[in-house]
Amino acid sequence: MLAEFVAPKIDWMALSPLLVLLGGGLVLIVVGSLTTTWPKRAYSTYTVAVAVGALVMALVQWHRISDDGPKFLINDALSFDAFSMFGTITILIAIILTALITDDFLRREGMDGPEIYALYLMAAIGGLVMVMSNDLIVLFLGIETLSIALYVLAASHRRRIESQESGIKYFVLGSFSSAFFLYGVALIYGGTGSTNFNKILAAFDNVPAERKDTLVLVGVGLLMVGLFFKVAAAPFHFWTPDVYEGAPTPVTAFLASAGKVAGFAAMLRVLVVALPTWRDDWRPVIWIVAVITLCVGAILAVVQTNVKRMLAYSSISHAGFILIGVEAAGHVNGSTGKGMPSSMLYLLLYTVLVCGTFGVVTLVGRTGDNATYLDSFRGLSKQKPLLAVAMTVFLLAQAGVPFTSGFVAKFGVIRAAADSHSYAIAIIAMLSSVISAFLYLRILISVWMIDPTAEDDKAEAIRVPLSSGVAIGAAMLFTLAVGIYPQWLITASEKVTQLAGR
Amino acid sequence: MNAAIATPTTTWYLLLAAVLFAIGVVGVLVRRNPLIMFMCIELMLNAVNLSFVALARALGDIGGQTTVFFVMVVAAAEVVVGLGIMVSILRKRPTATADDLAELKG
Amino acid sequence: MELFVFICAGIMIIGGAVGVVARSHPVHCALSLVATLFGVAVLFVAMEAHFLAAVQVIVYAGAIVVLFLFVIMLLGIDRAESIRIDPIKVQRPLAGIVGVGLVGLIGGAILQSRDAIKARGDGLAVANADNPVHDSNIKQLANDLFSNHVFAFELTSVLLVIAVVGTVTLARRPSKRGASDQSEEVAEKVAK
Amino acid sequence: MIDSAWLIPALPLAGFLTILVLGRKLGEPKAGFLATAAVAGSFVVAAGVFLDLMSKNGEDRNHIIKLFEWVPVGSFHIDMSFKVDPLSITMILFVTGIGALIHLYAIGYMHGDPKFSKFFLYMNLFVLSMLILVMGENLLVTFLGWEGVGTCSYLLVSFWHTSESNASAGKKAFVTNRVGDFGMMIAMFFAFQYVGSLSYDSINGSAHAGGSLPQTAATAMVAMLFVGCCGKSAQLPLYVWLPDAMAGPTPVSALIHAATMVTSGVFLLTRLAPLLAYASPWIMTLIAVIGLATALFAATIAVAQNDIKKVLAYSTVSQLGYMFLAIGSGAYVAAIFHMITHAFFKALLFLGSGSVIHGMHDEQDMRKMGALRKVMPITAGTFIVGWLAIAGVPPFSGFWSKDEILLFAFDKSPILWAVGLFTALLTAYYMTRQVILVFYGKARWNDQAEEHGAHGDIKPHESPVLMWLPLVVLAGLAAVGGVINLPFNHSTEKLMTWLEPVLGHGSERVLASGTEDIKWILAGIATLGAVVGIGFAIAVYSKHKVKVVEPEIMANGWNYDKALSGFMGGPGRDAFEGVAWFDANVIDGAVNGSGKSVQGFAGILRKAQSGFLRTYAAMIGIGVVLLLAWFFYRGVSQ
Amino acid sequence: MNGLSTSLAAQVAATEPLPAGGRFPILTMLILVPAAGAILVAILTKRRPEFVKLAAVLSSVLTGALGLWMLASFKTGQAGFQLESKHEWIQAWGISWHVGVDGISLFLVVLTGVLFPLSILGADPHHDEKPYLAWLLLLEAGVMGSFLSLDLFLFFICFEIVLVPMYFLIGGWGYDKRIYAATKFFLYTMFGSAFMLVGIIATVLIAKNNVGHITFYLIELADKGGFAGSTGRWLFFSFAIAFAVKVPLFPLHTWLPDAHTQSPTAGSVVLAGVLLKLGAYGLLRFGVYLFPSAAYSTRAIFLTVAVIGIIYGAIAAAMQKDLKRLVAYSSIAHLGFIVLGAFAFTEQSVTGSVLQMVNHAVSTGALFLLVGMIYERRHTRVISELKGIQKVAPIFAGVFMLVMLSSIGVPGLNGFIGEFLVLVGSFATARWWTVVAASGVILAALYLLWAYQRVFHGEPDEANKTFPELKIKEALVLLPFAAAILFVGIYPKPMLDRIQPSVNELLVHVEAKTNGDFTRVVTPHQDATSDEGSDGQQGSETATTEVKAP
Repeated sequence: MLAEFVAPKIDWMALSPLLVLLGGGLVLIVVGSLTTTWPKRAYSTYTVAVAVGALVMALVQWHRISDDGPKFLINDALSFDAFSMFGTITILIAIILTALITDDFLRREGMDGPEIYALYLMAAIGGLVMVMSNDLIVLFLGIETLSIALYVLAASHRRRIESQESGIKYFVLGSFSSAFFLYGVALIYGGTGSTNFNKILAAFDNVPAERKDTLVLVGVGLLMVGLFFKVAAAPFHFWTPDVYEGAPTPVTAFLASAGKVAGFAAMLRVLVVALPTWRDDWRPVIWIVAVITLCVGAILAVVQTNVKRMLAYSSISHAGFILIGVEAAGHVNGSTGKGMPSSMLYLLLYTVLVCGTFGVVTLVGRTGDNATYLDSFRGLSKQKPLLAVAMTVFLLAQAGVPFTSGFVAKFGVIRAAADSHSYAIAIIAMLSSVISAFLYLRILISVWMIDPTAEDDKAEAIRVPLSSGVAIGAAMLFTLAVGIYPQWLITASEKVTQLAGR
Repeated sequence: MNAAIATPTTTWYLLLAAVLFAIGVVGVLVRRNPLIMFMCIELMLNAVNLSFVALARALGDIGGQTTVFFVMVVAAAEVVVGLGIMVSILRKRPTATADDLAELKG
Repeated sequence: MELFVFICAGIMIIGGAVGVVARSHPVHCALSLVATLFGVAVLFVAMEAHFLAAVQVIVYAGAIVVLFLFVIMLLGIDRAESIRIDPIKVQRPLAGIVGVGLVGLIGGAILQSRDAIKARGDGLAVANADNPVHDSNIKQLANDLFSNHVFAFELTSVLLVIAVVGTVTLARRPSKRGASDQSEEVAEKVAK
Repeated sequence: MIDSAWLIPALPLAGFLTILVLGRKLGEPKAGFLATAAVAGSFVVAAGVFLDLMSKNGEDRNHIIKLFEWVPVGSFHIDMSFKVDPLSITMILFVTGIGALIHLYAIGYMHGDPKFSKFFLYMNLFVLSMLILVMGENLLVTFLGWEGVGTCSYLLVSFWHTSESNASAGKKAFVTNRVGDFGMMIAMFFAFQYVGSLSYDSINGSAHAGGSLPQTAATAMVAMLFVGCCGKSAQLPLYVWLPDAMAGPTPVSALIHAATMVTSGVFLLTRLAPLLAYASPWIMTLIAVIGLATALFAATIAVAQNDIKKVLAYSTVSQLGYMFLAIGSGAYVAAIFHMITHAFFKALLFLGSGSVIHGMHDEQDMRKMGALRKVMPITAGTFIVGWLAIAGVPPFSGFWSKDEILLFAFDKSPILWAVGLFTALLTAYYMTRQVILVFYGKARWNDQAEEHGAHGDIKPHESPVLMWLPLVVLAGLAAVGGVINLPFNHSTEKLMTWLEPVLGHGSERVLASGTEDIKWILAGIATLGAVVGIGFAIAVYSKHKVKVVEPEIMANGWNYDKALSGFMGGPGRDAFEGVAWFDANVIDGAVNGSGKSVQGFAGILRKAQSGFLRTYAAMIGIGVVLLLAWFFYRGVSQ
Repeated sequence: MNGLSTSLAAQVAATEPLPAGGRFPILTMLILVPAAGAILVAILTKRRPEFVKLAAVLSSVLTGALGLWMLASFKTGQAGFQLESKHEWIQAWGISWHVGVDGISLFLVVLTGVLFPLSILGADPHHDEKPYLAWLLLLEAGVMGSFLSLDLFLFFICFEIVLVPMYFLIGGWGYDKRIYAATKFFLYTMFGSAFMLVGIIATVLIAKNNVGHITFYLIELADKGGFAGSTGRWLFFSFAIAFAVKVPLFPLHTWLPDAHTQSPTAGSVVLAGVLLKLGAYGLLRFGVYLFPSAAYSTRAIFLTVAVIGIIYGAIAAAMQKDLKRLVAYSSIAHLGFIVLGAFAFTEQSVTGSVLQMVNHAVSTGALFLLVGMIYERRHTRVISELKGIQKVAPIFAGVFMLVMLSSIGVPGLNGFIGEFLVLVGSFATARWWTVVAASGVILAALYLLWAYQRVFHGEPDEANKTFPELKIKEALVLLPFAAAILFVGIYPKPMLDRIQPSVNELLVHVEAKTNGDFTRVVTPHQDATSDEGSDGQQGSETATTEVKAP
């Protein structure tokens, strides 16, 4: 006897950002591999166009959600709500900026071709799935889609042995942590009977509040390992400095932006949407991990000499900040707190910042992508004053200086923490940001205050190509504009609490 | 032999999976050949698969098996890419162990 | 009967796994892996997951392990690794602690919640009682795959595309234009 | 005329401003004359005001001129107000009078100095400050003048600043005075807290039992005020700056460090006489004892000095001690009386010594002088008048004032009187010594010329008319100054009558009847003491009948100054260095250390970031175990 | 009585509706004009440096003029905030652009407006003038914003943004250890504000219960916040740490000597002149005003630390070998007086404290300018390498003397008025602290005169023989300082009349919020002395003559 097969209904419109990316990516792969090399900038222009298309669709969906309200898609596999669209938009912005930075980089390094861009687009699909997922399996597949693309991207600079090394490290550790994640999924599945968020949530609906399940709890722990790894939270951060340093710089930007956004969105979704029943169990973990992450990121950055590595540690420290938002979200049942909006806002602002920062580092890296040491930045203010200004803005924003988006971001999470009376972590975070300010200052010292030596003058001149210039300039303007007038973004971010099904 | 005792329950399978998983983890930690490390990860994935199937049976839910199917696809994709990366780096330095890949540190 | 199968397969699995971890020669490791994979497949069969058992043998034992062996041969890294001592001294004790800890904690959790799993399974059985499914394993699987997990299924296609594109990217030789070739540098580093 | 009393400070101010702007253009000697004219103008106005006041009843002689509100904050109002009453006009008259004379003298004395006009700039500023000091209606205005004169003193002492010792002397004067100012400020704080006002009238008005000012607070106030006076009026233990301050030009020594500024402490305490009367009696005794101790102490030092100005400087300290003895004995009028006579004769002596120095081409060592009466007769003559006055030889002014003080001291305690008398004897002795060394005996200036060949050819000469004219005037005043308060009967005690309304209750001249009866006997003893002192000095220095006794320790001022600077340069400085070290190494060290410790910690942490894949995996593994342990614990502990 | 009338006036002012929107927003422009100037300077071409300089000077002068205009439109005798303007900014977080000025901030704003053009004109950066000017103008905007804002958020971001230009000024145009100093300055200050940010947010969120909605509006929070007990103390401390670092209070002061010494002249002037005031001002405006009971109950700590700072700063100053460092340590001592006054909680002491903020800016600013001029001439600031300058440059020495005397606190000059008011007020409530603090005046004379002696007195050696005299341009820059030193010293009434009502209201506020723990000190004879007619306490018929100042 054959059970009646019910084909799920699919709201294609709601999937449109995903579909645009998929279509664009496939076209790029097919056409790109069939034709000879495209003209200069064509690949990146195409990628940007696709991403912009997806972005437009996402914005349309955003408004649609505002009007029609959130819902689930495809047998509850995905949730279609403001949260997922906010994440989608963030990831798409990351794609656009990264593609612009990548353009000249690839030609400079003699690696031009459609593959990298195709991988960006495909990875973005993984990211989008992660932010939209409403099922642990879908989430796992999203993670893998993103991760596998990132492994390849990290290793894609064939001439730099560091790139290969970072690829292999990322790959082994990534798979390792994915296995933990997956085991967590299995245990949760065992404890709740499903991998779907709605069902996981419902599984303990009728059970008394104090009734927990060790299996599920351990599963949650394993799940968190995978997510912590993804967002580079200590002590699961060890891959980050090595991979950030080794990967081609634009890829690092992608890793730090899209990768982090997707990871955190997934973490928020899992913890806040699927596992609020156990929030008293996972919140202390987030607390302690956030503290360790903040400290590790800030302290280890102090002794670095490679700017990419410094920024890697700084991204760890930023992860700590976002974890504060997650922690705050764990104080209330459901999504009503300030935690989710502040984290998502932080992610959006950080995405633009980090893309801009690595954009500058890409240019300073010069041919070979190796001149990313502090000394390489000497004389930047003399050679390319505007680039130096942009770098300054980005770094100050990362340090959380007012009138930049970075301050708004930090303010948001600190506010969320204070709102849930987590003053201790707020203070710790601010103090760690003092330590990490030192690292930004060190870069600024190289940029502005140390005169270049004769040897530095002999080094290859820094070029600022159009596409990178556009990306960096746009990121800088965004950073400042949001810093001065953040109202609209804050309002938008506060909508992310309207989750599907709640 | 008492039949009641003789039938292995889900717990047995799960424990077996847990042991397999732990062996995989230990393998990743102690082996220096990246290929073998990767094999150990495959062990971990298999442990998960085993758990899934056992749980699916216990719960009477086919979803666990479906999941295993996806895990296999992921494993296959990972192997392809992972071996690709390993080939590309090991081709240049065939004797390299995981410990030799330590240019990036600090 | 099931006990016998379980014990045999269990020995095979654990033995294979220990082999992967403990054998010094990569080829031996790969072969041990096959043993484990077979053992798992056997248990799949024991748990009536026939389709998965088949796939396990075909994909894992067949394709993946072959791929491993292929790479080992291709790169010529088929020499034994000295596993007597570990250059990183703390590594093995650490691995031991982690391994024991994992088994202990996860095993403990499993033992703690074995009743819960049972209850959960009973609960689900009750829930599905009015719509009993007696399809064959493959049909059930297919039904589930294309209804509840259709999105995930489609997603796997993206995953595979990425795998393809990724390997292509990795395989592509860097073009000569643009940057000066740094292979000499690389060679130097390797020589070091 | 009283209404135009604001002109009194305004004229020196105008002089100051004019010289400030046009000083260099005016040059020598116009700037000097301008400055002199400004001060003389003040004197004329003051004389007019004085006559105006005289014409009024005793009760109406208190007049307040309010210029503007100075520091008004809430309930606390301090006006820039001047008080014109018998006390202040007395002070004004002698300040401007002597000031004008000294200005005139300075035109001659400063002849040829490259900073001629700047000197008069400072001098006018000084007179302005001094006038503010004495005219102030409240403590704060007085304090303005108080600090103003201190600053001018600093500027003028280090006038020839290229010499390190002059610069140090100026600094020493200022800093020591600051110690006194500290006391003065505390006294003002007390006044504000308990009286709510700093005006003299308010303070004196509340200084009675049952007023808002408790007696303890009043006592504390007086004590703190006295600390201020010790600084300004060079009493023990803060006298150290005054001998050094002689490094300034001699007119400065005469005006500031003899006649006016240093006496302002006496003025201040007199001004607050009702407060002093209200305070616990022990504080008065303390003032008397410290005053007398200073007098004796300085006199012993003066005996052994060789610098012509140092002798006068220690003499000044000694005489100031007398004045405080008077205050402490309740003899405010006597204090003011002695202040005035002292101003006459000490200014005279300083100017005379300046004339000698001028004539000797800046030689100040008395051992290199001698027999100068022949070459500088006017100077010698006037100096001798001054000597007689200070030595207390009747009928010169010093006799009358000193006698009055000793009388009151006797009234308070015969011991005070005895010591005072001995000091008077010493005074007569060392002043005689000075006169003999400078003007009599053998002319020793040629010895030096021979020693040094043509190089040190010194030809002493009489000073120009601009310099000796003031000498003559002052000599006249020093001779007859005593007439303002002759103790024959109430009508001859003009100063007493004049000041009585100011001093208020509790400051009337009340002597025990026994004392009143023997006052002429005491006066006779005092005269005898002076004669003995003079005679002994002649025996030692002129007739050489007695061996010269000038112990080293007395020449060094009982090593007090040395010990003090030894302490400041030694342990004091070490303590300061210690604080600086503490700051640089402990406090800043902690800051830098925390930075370093972060780096050190990072150095340890980064060891985990070894680059080895397996280490990272192990870290993940440990993380997993810890995480699972937590969740397991949560699971089983439910 | 006076207090009553001022608080009445405050009520009248408060009930007055805000003037119609048509009024020119002076305060907003005070912030925006320098900011716009900074942007203008930044985008002008480097090839025409004269235009760049002109733009910078014009915008700073314009700001100064606006400041004076504000001073002119300020209504004397009113306690409340004036010239307020408010615009919605970040509604989602209850934040608005809300600026206003009262007696406490008034002169600090004027001072900022005047000090910047002077320091732009008075000191030469020697290289990269364009960014230098841009940073300076940005700094001005930040400082203005901090002084004017009535919104905690606005205040914080202005307070914090100030670090950036200052960091670049020190790091880019400073002396040999500039990078160390700049980094230390930045991190140390940021360390302090880390606590404050959390404190601000917590304040706002905790106050939500009492206020009813989220707002960062200072007055609303102060009136309705009701931060009692330990909550108030914790919040207060989070603010106080930031301000204590900025002031700086012992033992959080060590960034200051380095920053001052290594900073270019204009940076030092501004640092001493206005940046340090941010801390002191913040303590009053945001510490005491928001958390009166916490501030009052912990005053002993602040008094003690302030007094330690006075003595300690002076002693450390005396031992410095670098002239600029000496002045820097003297700042620590002077700021000690300011904090002492603020935490003595009397009308006189707090008024004196506010006045002293301005005075310190004038005298120390001028001292830094002078030290800068010495450095320009001699390329050293080491005291032992300078000698006998008074002989070759008497006017220069004279100006230095005047400024130094002001710094010592000689009556008749500005420094005295503030110091005296602080001490006289503090004596009533904090007697022993005041006694110790007053001994600081001795030390001030000691270290400054000693330094003066070593630098200016004596016979100039070879190196100092050619020390050039004060130039006309320099004299013109110093002239306003000298004028201010004299004017405030002789006639501080116009300033005191504007400061006092606001201070009084602050104290009334503290009294109302501390539930009887604190009562304002009422000095005896208040009525008698405030009534000018009855000066004569003796009962004698004292004649009084009013004379117009000649």
